[in-house]
Amino acid sequence: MENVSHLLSLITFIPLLGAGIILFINRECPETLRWVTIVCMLIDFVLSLFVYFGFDSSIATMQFVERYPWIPQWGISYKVGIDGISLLLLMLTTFLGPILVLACWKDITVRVKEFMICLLFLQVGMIGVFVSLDLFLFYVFWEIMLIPMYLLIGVWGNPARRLYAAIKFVLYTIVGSLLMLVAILVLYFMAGKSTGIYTFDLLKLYDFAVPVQAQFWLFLAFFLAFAIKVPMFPFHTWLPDAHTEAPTVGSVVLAAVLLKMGTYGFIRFAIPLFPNAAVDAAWWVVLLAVIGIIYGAWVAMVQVDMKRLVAFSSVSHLGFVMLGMFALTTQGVEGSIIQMINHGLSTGALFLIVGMIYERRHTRLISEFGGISKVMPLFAVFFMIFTLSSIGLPGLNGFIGEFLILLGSFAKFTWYTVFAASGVIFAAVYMLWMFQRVMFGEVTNPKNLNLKDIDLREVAVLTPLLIFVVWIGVYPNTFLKPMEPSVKNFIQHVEKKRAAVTAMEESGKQNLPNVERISLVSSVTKIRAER
Amino acid sequence: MIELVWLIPIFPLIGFLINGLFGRRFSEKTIGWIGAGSVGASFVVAVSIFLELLNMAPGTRSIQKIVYSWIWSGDLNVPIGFLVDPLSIVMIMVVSGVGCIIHIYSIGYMHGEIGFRRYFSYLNLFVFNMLILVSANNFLLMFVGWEGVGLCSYLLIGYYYEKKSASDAGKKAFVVNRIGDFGFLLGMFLIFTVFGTFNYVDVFAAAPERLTQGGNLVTLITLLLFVGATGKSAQIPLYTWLPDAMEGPTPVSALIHAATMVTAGVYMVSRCSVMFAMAPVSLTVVAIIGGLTALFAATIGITQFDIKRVLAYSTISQLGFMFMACGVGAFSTGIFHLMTHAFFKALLFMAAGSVMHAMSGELDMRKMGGLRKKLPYTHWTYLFGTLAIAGIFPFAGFFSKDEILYYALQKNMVFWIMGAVAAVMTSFYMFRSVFMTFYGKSRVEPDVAHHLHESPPLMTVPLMILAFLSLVGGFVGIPVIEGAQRFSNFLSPVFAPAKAIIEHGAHHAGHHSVTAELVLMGVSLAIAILGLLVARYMYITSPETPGRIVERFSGLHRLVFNKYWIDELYDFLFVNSIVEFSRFLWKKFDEAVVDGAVNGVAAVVRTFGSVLRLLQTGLVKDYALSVLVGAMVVIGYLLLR
Amino acid sequence: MVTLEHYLVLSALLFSLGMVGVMFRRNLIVILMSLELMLNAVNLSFVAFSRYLGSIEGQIFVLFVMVVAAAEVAVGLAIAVAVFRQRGTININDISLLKW
Amino acid sequence: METILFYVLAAVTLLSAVCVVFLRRPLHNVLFMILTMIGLATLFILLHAEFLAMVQIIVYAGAVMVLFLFVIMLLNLEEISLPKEPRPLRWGFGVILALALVVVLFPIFSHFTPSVMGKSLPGAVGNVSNIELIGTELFTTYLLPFEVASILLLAAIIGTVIIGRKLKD
Repeated sequence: MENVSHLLSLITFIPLLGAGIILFINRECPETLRWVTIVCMLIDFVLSLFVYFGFDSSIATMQFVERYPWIPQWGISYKVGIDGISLLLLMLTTFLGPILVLACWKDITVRVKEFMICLLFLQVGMIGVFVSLDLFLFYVFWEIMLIPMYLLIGVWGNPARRLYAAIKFVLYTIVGSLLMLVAILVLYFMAGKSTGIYTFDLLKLYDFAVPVQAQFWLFLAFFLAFAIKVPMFPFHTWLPDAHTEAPTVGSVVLAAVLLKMGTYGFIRFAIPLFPNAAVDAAWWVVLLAVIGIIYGAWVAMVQVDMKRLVAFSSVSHLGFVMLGMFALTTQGVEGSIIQMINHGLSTGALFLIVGMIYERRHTRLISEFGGISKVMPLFAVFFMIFTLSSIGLPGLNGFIGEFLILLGSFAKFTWYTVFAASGVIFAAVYMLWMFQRVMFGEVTNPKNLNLKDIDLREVAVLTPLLIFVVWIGVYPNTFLKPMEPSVKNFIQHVEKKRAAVTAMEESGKQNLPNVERISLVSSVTKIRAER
Repeated sequence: MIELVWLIPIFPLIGFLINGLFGRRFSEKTIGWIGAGSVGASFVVAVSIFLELLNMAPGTRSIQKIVYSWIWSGDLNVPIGFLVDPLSIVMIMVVSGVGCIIHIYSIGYMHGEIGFRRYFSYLNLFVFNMLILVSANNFLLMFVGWEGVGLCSYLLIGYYYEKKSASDAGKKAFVVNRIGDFGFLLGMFLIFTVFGTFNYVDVFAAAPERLTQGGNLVTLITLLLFVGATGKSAQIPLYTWLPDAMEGPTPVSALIHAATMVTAGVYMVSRCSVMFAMAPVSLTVVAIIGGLTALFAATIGITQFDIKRVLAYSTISQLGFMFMACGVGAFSTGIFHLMTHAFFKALLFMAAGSVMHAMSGELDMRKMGGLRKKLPYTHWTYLFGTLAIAGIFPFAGFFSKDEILYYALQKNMVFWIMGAVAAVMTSFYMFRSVFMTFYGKSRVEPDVAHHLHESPPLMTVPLMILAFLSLVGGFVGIPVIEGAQRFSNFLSPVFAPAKAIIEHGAHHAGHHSVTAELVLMGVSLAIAILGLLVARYMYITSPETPGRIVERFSGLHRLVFNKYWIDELYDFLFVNSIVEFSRFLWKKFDEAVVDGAVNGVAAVVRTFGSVLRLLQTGLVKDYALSVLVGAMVVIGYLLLR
Repeated sequence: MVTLEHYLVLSALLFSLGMVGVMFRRNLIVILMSLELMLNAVNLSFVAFSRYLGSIEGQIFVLFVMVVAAAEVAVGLAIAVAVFRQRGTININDISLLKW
Repeated sequence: METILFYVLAAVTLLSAVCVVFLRRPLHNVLFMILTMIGLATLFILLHAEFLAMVQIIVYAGAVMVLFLFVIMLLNLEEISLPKEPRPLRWGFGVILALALVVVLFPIFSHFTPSVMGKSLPGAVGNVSNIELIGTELFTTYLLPFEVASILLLAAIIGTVIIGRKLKD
């Protein structure tokens, strides 16, 4: 069953190959650089289409699995594979690849070579995170993705506070991920000590029953790492800075894919590995999520900078995702996965749109604009549709995600869902208020008079996103069907393991006087002694 | 033909796509006729389905047509499906019929506007969403139409987007509707948790045994749904958006804010009649709110001078009547009044539109007067509309409003009083508007006066059609003569379960004597004429009396004229406080506290760093000393171990 | 008669004298010289041990120590010359640029 | 007789070492350093390490001290004799430090080589001469370190040349 197809490894490392090719291309001709990158991204996308159509959506187990021993002594293997949950996220990443390159065709003119290499490395990191099934491999890709993002914000951001924003972004993420690394190691040794085999393989670790007391701390560490990435309420302050200072493409990739790392991390690692802690901690996680929804919406309302507004709106949207996920009902989890895709599409598109205006007027202050829809009618149509999609208007994609999430979580957390649903109102308020101040009214500012409407390239960038926004809205089953078995399996696994651990705890209490304190050092020495 | 029910919404959608995508190349005429044609086509399909339905046995008149399964996640399976039953077919006919007439009217009215194409594509999109709303077979699809209609009203109100007031009004309408939809959404979640499905047929069939009669769960569901209805149909708490919605072009007000969208709330309440019947508490709440709104809006209507604002408040008040009808359990009467109201209110708005056209945009009644001679057709059609809405005998309004008062009386005296007072005020302010615009001496400025012209036939013909309908409309539901209640008989199978629950609940069966009914018809006719006479006295015979009354009750007048300062109250209570609080949240909390904490940690690390920096003095001697001390320590440790 | 302790005491004394020289003299050249002194003290103990243990390795090590000492002095003095030429002073406390 | 010779030589070496450290003028320091070197060479002879004594005198006294003299003359450090040591107290601290060092060093020696302690000077090691022994040992077991030493010296030479050369400004 394993090593049958090498598609996933190909998809992950083709951008790396592209980066290699780019190294040899002369710096002076950016056109060829861009063409090589976009071709490489397109190949990636085509391959991922093969994966999508080859994906058997009736079984819940991992597919396209590849497993090669990497560092056998420590049980680290290069293991990749996808199931219903990560399939869509993988498609989103590969789908956005070419769009990103097309979007920054004219935007990036300085140091094009390094930019393209950063973009390709970012792509490798992101795809790697979504496909890896080995905790160690996951952590490697998780760190790989940081550096290019830092460079994207730090080098090509707007010169005002880009360094502050870049460093803040990196530090925030690294603090979280270091805690996660510690948790991974503790889990690794704990599993090794009790089952005898030391391995980072995710599926084996799924079966290992972590004692409840330890589970809480490990979950907390994983929670912090992913909550920073999501970003959830108290850890979100890096997002507005990172977005306002990043170049257009940078903030699109940041919003569309990087934020999904956090939520994907929860659904793949944090909840299944520590189900007891996840379910016990569900109430305050959801509390933070709901606070995030309302807080994000309210603060977005009073922003003066368009990008910061959209950044805070993604805090609010991802609060929904977390609410749906921790409800642990089929609708809730499926809604959260679909909402991840929707957020990627609509917020990514919104950032592209803000980028387009920024390209023309070099400012993002809402007060600078007014009456743009008369000057740029086609642009107004696109902007309107994506605003409506991000408000969650039925018939477009936002509604499907939000409705499923609210429906799924209503049974479990009734009052939380009521407050979360009020977030839908505020979403309409801040988006429409911004849309009105930018697009409607007279053309007050003379500079806005002669803005030219969006050209063919920009239309080519936005139309694919538009197609999917409408497709998910009108016929979401194409996306809901593949994830159905995996989501059911995910929920059953969490229930089954939770029951198993609680049962073990009860029986454990009778005979073992106390759970022997597993000290890290002693187990490390034991390994060395073994070898 | 019923199989092709999905054609009804598809036609306007096709119209929208054609006008929206390729409209740039078409001339105004073609765009107009594509728009009107598509709505007309769905009207024709609707009528043919209506006829087919007629010759089916009354009991079996409820067919569902599933197109495809829209959302399928876990045990939730929401199909795109249409329900054809008497209630939905009536609504479809009203929407597409009046819609088609309004489309034809707006070809003439919008002639020469720059955004002609955009206007017609939005109008078609609106009719598409409205048809989805009324013909859906499950709550979720209705919610899709519900929000789609909200979106189109946002787009159409904000049609003149250069004007800030227009885009503000559009935004306000959307947000207030959204607040209503919030309640509707919560109601739907409750329904799903209780029933596990959204389909009407299954939900209403399972309602009696799943929900306890009069229990707080069913009351909660129905109240939440009613919150959605108040948002959409502009009842007491959430009505503030409708008067501002007059910023949009007049045909828009005619279609959306008179005939179709605002009636969505009444349709939803009557569709869920079974659940409402099971929750008497919410029924009374509906009736009370309906009555209060009718009364409250009528009082404001009296003092307004802008002709469209008068009609807007009259719409709110008439909707109040419809809700009161539903509240007292007379759902079919509510729908009947809805239909007749659609006819004459659309007529009134369009007539006001042609007056505005003639007066080149002037809306203030104080600058009008004596237009009778210049605008004969508009005058007569407007008069027909006013007679209908006031409830004068042969006109449609008389029958529907009288029926509502009749059932209100049966239910409770208070409702009848509220209805009667509101009826008096309705006829007063309607006739006031007629006399101020068409009769009396002309107060028109000279330059406006000289090019006063009657509207082209393209506008006056629709007016005449609607005038005829508002005359004939009432005969469908003549109360007294046996068998003449064709309208409510037609609707009875839909409301039979609800009526059964109410009868079962209500301890005394209403004595249905013919004489009482005749007396009541006389009383309501008298009410209407009373309003007419007072208006005639005030504005024809002695025009200065309104001035004197205003001085004597100046305080009261100012209060009512400024719409009880409700808008300002809402802004102060909700809008500004939330905006201020979020500004505080952003500036103080987000930047100071959270960011402060992060930067604080960085500062602490920096201070530690500078302390450590002092160790590096740069002098070789110190380094040598530290080497020596280190060596000594190591040796000491080795020795003493 | 002369035992190993005598030599060891002498080399310890010499070594500590060298250490004092390095620690407290401010002239770079003298520091280098006292460094040399310390190295010689070590040589002395090497030879003493090789003598008493009867094996020749000690003396060979002395040779290598000398190699190192010579190299070290050469480079040290070159630095001293360069520093003097650059900064005009040989006082060790003035040469304290290498700090943050 | 031998012990007397040892004490005399030890005293001479110690005194000159003290002068090297404590005298103010660098010239005196160099001269006394040469005296210490010679003292040590004699001690080596006492310990039957004749070859080392010769090498000590040639390399240390001859080359290294001459280098010091050369540098002192080159930089004519005489005129800029450094100001008087500011705080005599530091010298006191220095002496205490020295004694502490001796106290610490002594037990180490005894700890590691108990067998040898306290025995008197053994006789001469066989009839093979000292230099022959060193030669055979050096070029057999210690060949690699010997080669490495040569590379070290090469590096030192290059380093000195580069550091010392005059900047072409």
